[in-house]
Amino acid sequence: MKFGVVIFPGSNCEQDCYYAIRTVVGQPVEYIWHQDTSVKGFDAVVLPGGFAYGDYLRTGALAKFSPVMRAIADFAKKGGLVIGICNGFQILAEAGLLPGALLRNVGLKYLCKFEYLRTETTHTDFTNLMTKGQLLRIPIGHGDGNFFADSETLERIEDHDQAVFRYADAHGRVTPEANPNGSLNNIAGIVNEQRNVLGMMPHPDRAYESILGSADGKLIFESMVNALVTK
Amino acid sequence: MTVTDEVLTLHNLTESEYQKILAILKREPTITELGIFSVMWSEHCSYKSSRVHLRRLPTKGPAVLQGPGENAGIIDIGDGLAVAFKIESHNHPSFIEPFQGAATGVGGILRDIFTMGARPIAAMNSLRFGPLDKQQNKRILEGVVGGIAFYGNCFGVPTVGGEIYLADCYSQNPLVNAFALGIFEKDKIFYGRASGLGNPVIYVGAKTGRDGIHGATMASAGFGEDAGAKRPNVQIGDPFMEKLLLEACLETMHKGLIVGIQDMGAAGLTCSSCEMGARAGTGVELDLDYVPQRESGMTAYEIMLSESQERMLLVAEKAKEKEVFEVFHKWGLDAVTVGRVTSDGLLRVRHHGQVVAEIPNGALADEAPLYQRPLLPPKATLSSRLDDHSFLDGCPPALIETFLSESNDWNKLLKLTVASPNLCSRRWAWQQYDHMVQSNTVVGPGSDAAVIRVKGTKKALALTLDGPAYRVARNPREGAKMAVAEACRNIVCSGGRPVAATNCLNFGNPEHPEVMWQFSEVVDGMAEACSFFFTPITGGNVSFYNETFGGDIYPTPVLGMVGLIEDISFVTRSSFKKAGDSIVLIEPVTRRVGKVDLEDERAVQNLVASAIRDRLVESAHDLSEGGLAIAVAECCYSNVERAAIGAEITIPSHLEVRKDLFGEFSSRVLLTTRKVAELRQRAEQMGLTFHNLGKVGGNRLILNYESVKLVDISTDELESAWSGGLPKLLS
Amino acid sequence: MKATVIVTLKPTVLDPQGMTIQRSLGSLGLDDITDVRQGKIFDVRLKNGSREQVERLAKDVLTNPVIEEYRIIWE
Amino acid sequence: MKATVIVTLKPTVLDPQGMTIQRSLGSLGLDDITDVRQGKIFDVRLKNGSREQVERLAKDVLTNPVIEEYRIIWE
Ligand SMILES: Nc1ncnc2c1ncn2[C@@H]1O[C@H](COP(=O)(O)OP(=O)(O)O)[C@@H](O)[C@H]1O
Ligand SMILES: [Mg+2]
Repeated sequence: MKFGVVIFPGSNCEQDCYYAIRTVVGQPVEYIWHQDTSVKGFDAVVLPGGFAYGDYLRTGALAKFSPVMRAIADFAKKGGLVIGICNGFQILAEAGLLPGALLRNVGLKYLCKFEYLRTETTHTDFTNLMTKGQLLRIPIGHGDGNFFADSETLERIEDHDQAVFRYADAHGRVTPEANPNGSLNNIAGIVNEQRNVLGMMPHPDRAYESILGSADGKLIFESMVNALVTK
Repeated sequence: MTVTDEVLTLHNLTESEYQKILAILKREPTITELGIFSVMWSEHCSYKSSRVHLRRLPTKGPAVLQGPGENAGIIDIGDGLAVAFKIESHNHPSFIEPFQGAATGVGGILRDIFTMGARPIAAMNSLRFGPLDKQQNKRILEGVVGGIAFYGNCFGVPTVGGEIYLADCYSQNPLVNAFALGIFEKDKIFYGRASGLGNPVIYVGAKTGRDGIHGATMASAGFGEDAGAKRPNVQIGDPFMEKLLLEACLETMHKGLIVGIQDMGAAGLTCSSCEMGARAGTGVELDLDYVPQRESGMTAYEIMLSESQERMLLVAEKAKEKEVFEVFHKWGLDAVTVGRVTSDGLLRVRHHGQVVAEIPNGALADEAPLYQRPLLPPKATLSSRLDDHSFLDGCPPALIETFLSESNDWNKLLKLTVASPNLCSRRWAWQQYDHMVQSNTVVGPGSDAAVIRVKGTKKALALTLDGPAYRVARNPREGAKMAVAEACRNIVCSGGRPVAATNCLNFGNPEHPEVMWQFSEVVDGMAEACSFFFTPITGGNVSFYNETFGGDIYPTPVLGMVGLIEDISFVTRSSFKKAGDSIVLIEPVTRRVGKVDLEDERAVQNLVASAIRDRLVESAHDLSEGGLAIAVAECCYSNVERAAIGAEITIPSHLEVRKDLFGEFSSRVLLTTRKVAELRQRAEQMGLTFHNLGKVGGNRLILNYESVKLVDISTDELESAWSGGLPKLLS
Repeated sequence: MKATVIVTLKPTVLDPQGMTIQRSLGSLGLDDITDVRQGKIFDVRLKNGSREQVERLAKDVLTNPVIEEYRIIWE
Repeated sequence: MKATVIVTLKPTVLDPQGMTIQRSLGSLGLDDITDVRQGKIFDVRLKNGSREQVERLAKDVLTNPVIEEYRIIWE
């Protein structure tokens, strides 16, 4: 089983993902260069956080044109596992692999802090080791994480059980106060309809060892391994 | 060209400096040469007023691999690894344009680190502003914090700590000091040397524009009425470009393609080329026609003096030029050969086929004038009124009066105090900084020192910045010693051993004898304390001319201390851990305010260090501004590991209640322990005073004084006053 | 040849920046201003006067159709 | 009444955003586009047609005079 972590110019969490997968989850992992035109040989692809192309136009906007994105779209269509974390989520949304868009945080400021996420569905390749309603403590670090979709799209996301994580308080309540960035329905992460592409703003790659404040992020990578093993 | 007095004044050169130029060149300089001399001999680049003093700082030690003189200092941390670190000021640019000034300050210090081959793994910053009742100061603070966040977050370095301090003297002259630290294998260090005759000199990174021309000379002159007129084109930070430069530079280094490298910081192409030549004893020949330019019609003068950001100069082996280009192209960057290394020791600059400058590199880099400026102790000093409670300096007068007179409602007083400008939470600022990227942050902003683990080892690094400006203003020599003592104490409380330091010396006008006296005193105090604690200074920065309309700022040394934690299991936080833990105060027998006894300080630190190593300690917090009451409150607040927690303690009476609660006595620490007797025995053996104050627990902070319950307040209420302080001041 | 591309949020999309500016206006005495919405503008220069490239630039690169719309002003 | 305030970087000031966009266009086949500079635009609505308030808004709030300049388009 092989994980691939994509490097775009301006990515800056690729080493965190790499380290989390190799050292903590214990799976082989290699980097994928954004100019590559194929992701053959990989079982799962990670789009890491950072500021691809500086996020200068819009977050994720220029990265979606990288040659590797065409290969990743094919890979996803064939059922391959793709996870986009933070900037990776923004890129997936820009590329149309996930619905919606990520707007500027309502507070207009970049925010780096721990959040509680409520697991809304276990029927994905990323949450199969969790229980429904399980709370995860995972940090965010973004200025544009405010999830938006038009009302029709949002309805479809909810109807199809595509909202995977919501921001919650310490007791698991999904409240406006627990929403750090203004995301619609407190959405912190979604999957596509096929349920093999996940985008999430919080960083499981920063919460994989208790010394970092939480190891809850491991569950997501381990769920992916679990999904690949049982497939 | 005729060099008139006016031309010299514009270049901040004195008549005698001009005579020296004539003697070196044995002819009249061209305008380009005059520009080159003016920036290289500016205070900022040549340290002409400070060098005679800086020599007194201790710079050597068993761990020091590189002391001052290179882009950053380097220390050995074992396991074949080394860390490079340095602090730099970007004060004047941050006053003109707070966001971009601070952003480019961060960019500059990061370049200093990766220029040496190290990957930046941590950043911090020390900031000073005027009080926030003035709209302009709010704008500057918001801009500076925003700029630091913008640059560091995009670049991908965690900003793990720092300080913000407000006082009147910074109103027209904010201070922005940026620190960065990088890690590498200790046999992979790169230096800024242009060696190897005939080797190509390669320019990489952003194109050159008319940005910040005379930035270095500007940083070497105060702001007066004509500040507006002196404004150069503001430098704009491009963190994305810098991130690409980082990756591409490190790749060329790891592939062994280059022999020397230096960033283009202050004085741009001029400084990087002549310093690289001077260090290697070679000449450098540049042809400016090849320099990538963003604006049309730039003169040689402008190209040589431009301070456009995100540019580097490298020297490669002749045979590897092509491979260097390939690496940069892979990262989407331009790389252009703009010159060669020569044997004649000259910086020779051609433009449009003509030689426009020809100056010995050594003269520029090493023969700058040196001044032994007059020193004079100032007649009037700051009043002693706030000595016991220095945090009040910079607070609104009404708050100061209330604090000093209120003696009934101690709940109210404590709430007021925790929310006061210099004690309230800085979370508003550091939450905007990505402090977790790279997944090494064990202790982020908000504790005594930040702690970064070193992947692949069981070690961690403890980092802190300290600049007790009020103390230094009151007594420069003692204040400087206190800065060192506090920095070391912060490291020790985090479970580490202080190893080495860098310093940023922010001062007023060096032509004022009082300022030079302060400077000299600070250097002596720092030298004494750093020698005492075996923490050599491996580099730093001097920022003079921090004045506006003739008023000098406080003498403001900022110390960046790096400590080593041998085993990550020693990492200790300042915050209380668990209900039931005993809270103890440890202090020297003699209480002192505004000065420090180094032997006493060492005893306290030795006790804490050994107690942590022997697992006697649950938490450790150094007492500083606001004294015991504030320290206890800080230990109660919520953190990444737990919600807010309460405590009940009885404060031993000594003098009078206000001083016993809030007095800022030196060399004190607050520990929690589950082994009171053992800890007490050790402390007393070492001749220290030990007070068992009380216990952690509940959800209220209760402070008893003798038999009176002075404070009884819910920790949530206290924490919200504390964390709401800064947002409220800014709203 | 030059063109200007103006990209604005769709009217149905919340504009936190504009709202924040709007909220600060009362205290500045600018209370006649009832609404502010922020957008982006791109000044573009092109070689061969190929309008089609600017159209593609605006549509495919500069605009995210989920949240934004654009217009082009030719000079 | 409506007005549009356009805020752009002064021509001599570096625009990393615009440059990054421009540099990435080659690979998209949009190579006729030789220069892109990014700015901000504010669509403003006002009650009493007091132009003076829009001028003040543009000058004091929306523009950073150290690096930016503005123009107003009235509708
Ligand atoms: N306060 C100081 N203490 C010790 N060393 C200093 C101090 N200020 C400057 N230096 C040293 O002088 C040298 C020149 O510094 P500087 O001109 O700031 O470097 P750069 O060109 O990289 O900005 C550096 O090696 C620096 O470490
Ligand atoms: Mg340097």
